[in-house]
Amino acid sequence: MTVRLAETPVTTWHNADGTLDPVKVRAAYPILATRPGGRPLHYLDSAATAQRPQRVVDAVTKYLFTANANPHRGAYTLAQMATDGYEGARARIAQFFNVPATELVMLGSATEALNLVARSWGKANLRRGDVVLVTEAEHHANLIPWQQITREMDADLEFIPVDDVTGEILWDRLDSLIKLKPKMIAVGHVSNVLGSIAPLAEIAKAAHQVGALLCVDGCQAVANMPVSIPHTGADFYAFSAHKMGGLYAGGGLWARAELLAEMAPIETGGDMIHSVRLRDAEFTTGTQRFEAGTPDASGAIALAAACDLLDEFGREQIHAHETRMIERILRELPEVLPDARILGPRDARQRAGLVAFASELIHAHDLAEILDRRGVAIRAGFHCAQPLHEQLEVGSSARVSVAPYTTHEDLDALFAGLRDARTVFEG
Amino acid sequence: MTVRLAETPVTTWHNADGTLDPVKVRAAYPILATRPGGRPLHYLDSAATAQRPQRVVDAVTKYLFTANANPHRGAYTLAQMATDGYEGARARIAQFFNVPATELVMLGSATEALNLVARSWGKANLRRGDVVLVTEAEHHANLIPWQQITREMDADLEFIPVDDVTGEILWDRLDSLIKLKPKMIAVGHVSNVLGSIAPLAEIAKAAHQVGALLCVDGCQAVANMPVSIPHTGADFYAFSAHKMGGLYAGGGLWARAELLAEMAPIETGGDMIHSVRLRDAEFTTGTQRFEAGTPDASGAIALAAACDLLDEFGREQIHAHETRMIERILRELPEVLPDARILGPRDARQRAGLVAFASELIHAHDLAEILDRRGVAIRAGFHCAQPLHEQLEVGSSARVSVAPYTTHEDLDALFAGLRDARTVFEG
Amino acid sequence: MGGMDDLYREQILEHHRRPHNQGTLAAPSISLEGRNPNCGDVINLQLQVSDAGVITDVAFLGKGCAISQAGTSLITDELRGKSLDEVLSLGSPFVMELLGVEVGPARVHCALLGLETTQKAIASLRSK
Amino acid sequence: MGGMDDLYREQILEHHRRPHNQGTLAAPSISLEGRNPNCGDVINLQLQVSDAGVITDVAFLGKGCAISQAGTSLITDELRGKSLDEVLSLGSPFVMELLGVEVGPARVHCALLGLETTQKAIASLRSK
Ligand SMILES: Cc1ncc(COP(=O)(O)O)c(C=O)c1O
Ligand SMILES: Cc1ncc(COP(=O)(O)O)c(C=O)c1O
Repeated sequence: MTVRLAETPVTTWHNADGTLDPVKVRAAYPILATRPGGRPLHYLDSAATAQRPQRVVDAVTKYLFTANANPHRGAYTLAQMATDGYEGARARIAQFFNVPATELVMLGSATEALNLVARSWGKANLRRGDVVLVTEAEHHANLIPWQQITREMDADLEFIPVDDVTGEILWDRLDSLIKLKPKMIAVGHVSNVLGSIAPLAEIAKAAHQVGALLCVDGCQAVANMPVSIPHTGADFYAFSAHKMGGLYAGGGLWARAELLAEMAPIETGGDMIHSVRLRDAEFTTGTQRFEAGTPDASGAIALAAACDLLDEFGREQIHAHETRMIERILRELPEVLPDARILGPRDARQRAGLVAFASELIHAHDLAEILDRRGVAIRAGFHCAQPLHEQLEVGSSARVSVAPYTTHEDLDALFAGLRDARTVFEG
Repeated sequence: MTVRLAETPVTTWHNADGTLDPVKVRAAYPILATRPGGRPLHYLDSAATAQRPQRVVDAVTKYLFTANANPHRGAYTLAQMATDGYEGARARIAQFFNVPATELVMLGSATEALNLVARSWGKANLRRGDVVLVTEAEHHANLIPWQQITREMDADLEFIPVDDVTGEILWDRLDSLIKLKPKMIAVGHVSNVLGSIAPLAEIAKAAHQVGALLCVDGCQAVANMPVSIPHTGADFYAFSAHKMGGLYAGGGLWARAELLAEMAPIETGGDMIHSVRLRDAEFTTGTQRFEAGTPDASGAIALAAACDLLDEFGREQIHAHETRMIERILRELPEVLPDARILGPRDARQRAGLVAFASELIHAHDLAEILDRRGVAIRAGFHCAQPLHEQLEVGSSARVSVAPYTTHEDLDALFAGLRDARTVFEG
Repeated sequence: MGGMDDLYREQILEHHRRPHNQGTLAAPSISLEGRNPNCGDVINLQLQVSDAGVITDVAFLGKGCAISQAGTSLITDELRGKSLDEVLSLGSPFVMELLGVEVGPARVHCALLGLETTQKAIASLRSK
Repeated sequence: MGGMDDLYREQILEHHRRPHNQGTLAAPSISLEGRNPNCGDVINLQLQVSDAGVITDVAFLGKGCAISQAGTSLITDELRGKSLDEVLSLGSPFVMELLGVEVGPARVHCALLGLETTQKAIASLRSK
């Protein structure tokens, strides 16, 4: 894995002043030059899944056609190359997050990672009446596993509320909620509907003061802003590869070695054992204990290549670029669609990557369909955060999300499409 | 997905007499032309992971660069293309196994599939004293999950034994073991150490007569012989994509719709819900209920392309070719390494895909290392079947596995390497 | 923007803006909520059914996309006087004809919400 | 076959065929089984330790690959007269030097089985 820290921006992707140039960046993503359905592609749904760089596919191809074998178990050259590829990728991904590779569990997705925390840590540590605290804005993947395990253990699930009107998460309620002495606080780093960045350092401090652990769903943060996991204060940190430009399969969970050591594996099988007898098995230690079955070497290599590229772009530069895009959206949206109710903070600097809104005039699905006529791809629905929509009494919302490759032309097309929609629905 | 049933063999891959020509087949697998460590590659470890065809990588590339979006949830053209790609792939894979797409749960691996059966079906159906019956030869992935759930439910795990000397699974013991009235019989379709094909029809009959279900681990069968799941008599059938030429991530579980409908999901999150409130959730129906999180569209597409290719080769033809290769191994091995103890049946027609053996003279790891000097890649160890090795009192075994692309040159190199090893160790 | 007028033609928009049969019934034989998960489309549908198994009245209250609300408005216009069996035999083509447009696969569920909820209501009425 | 003679040179094969210090001790201070999971290499190692913390005798019985058995044979030859602390300070380079060859990453565990089991035995002796 080549590791290039973009301290001096690589001019391939940057303007002379060091800012990211999305037009240059687009060259790295072949799909952006295609015309799905005969229309140019204005992809504004990277929060659902990012587009894949050529580089990532090339890395996968190269690995599969030069080094492919079952990692970890081979006594021959190719198997060693496969092991080096897989473990090298893990090391690169760990470095991206500033954590030791020995603490990075490689899994199939963020969903799997969050389920692992809830089911393994939860089952071992939650007792009757214990409290798990989440926000009302959580993605289903960071909500339902906690619903399930608190029910199973007879523990309580409590909520940090959102403001019913603005949609902002009321973090100041933590002061009183913390008195419930939760054992776990589970929050998204960036809400996939509100776009808001959680004040993790403060939450961690509050959590740790009462002995709670902090589990962070990092899905919407990791591709949009610099994330050094140790600096977040998290005890568990989960992410998905496909939101970063890796393949669909792939994701991970970071936790301190001591925490991992105390956790029982949930999935059992090959590659995670120390020794097996007919009636019992002893599991291995470290991250491998949670990685049952054949490791997803090509998925890990894809993600490592995606990390390389994000670092070449520069994560500060990505964040700055996206903030500029979001500023424009927050500024122009109320002009183009006056009845749009923007969910979450009005200040772009409190956001990362996305803006969701709802309109009484035009339902989100109709909007998405009309935008699609101009090749503008946005998401409509609950975005896997149905309770949040109920709290806000919003039937469904339209979500625009941005990426390093988002240009002003994309936003021009978005606003033109919004005007179309208004024309249609105002009749 | 193009579906071509190779009734008249496609001459691209076949000899004039309709048999598979492995030399032609090799052209489909770029890695086979490479020279890892400067030596030609004689890959005899396809049972661990198959090599990937160009076609599979091309299908992934094409999908990612023309249709990539989050399937299932999009109201725009590209998302519809992604959904079509994913669901089309599911349909193609289901067709490969001759099952309805609505009964094929797409998961990350066979390990995940078998864990799902044990944990979901097992948790709902096993009671104190109930019996689960497995063989002593099971892969850890079809053993440890049953160890775990029987322990949790206070049920009993019982074993169909192997013959300590020949290593053959003593299926005739089923006559008496069935009197234990097991609730579940879980067996490998083809043993990944013994190579033996399980008599599934008879096992299914015996199982169903006492009301037991049959869970089949198909990992080592699906790429090596024709498998029509309904004809096996299985109630659950699990497989892994990477053993078939797909990507690492990917695998599936087939079960009848009624069985799936009764099972609770194990992993929870997005895309598997019907509706979610703050404190509870209602799960969706069908296969999707077990597929939490973003679907692995590129993995499914890779596997569908792998199925296409296997069908072009012809699964009868693959099986016939591999049987010829195995016949030669069984015939020549005792000549070249007289102290080799072959594990499992001596008749190639009772096997699929592989031969494992142990030698007192040369430990399997030493053998693998010496073979590697000639570029011959075989596996040494327990092959994730440690209890079997203990039953057979074999410290570890060497496993040679074949594939559509295995040639006589590969076996020539194998035997030359075995002679090298004998020279070294006989001194 | 070719084709847009297809799906969002004036007739559909009219039914969306001012759905027919909006409201509630005094003494419905059956009330049922229909929802599109992942969508937010929701309708509360009520049927009045005669002893002979004929729909005599229908009303609904709903919220959601134009296609779901127009689809429900259009189908409810068709229900009165039809027998339960007749309604059960209606399928997707009938709704598409009412809408006067072929709806893409991602929106089929929206278009069918009204019909499917009606059919579920009939089924649950019969299983009473 | 270049390089083969490296790993499987006569000295290593000799130690594999006829390991030194093979057997058991009459009254060991500590006995420990060492295993390589996924491999099948196993040794049963015994140490005799004086009150002063010096290894006075060692024996083992083992089964496994040439590298694991030769590695154990070679390291056990070095133990007598060494203090426990000295042995604990030994690392992988020491074993590689005894073997006289650099072992590839996939076989390092085999080569180190003897040393690591010895060090674990010392640790468990001390924690008694
Ligand atoms: C017989 C058998 N069962 C299960 C598995 C597990 O497959 P996976 O590691 O892809 O989950 C394998 C392969 O390792 C196998 O050979
Ligand atoms: C905030 C958040 N959490 C969790 C997930 C789940 O990720 P995945 O579907 O990759 O498991 C997503 C994406 O869908 C997300 O946006």
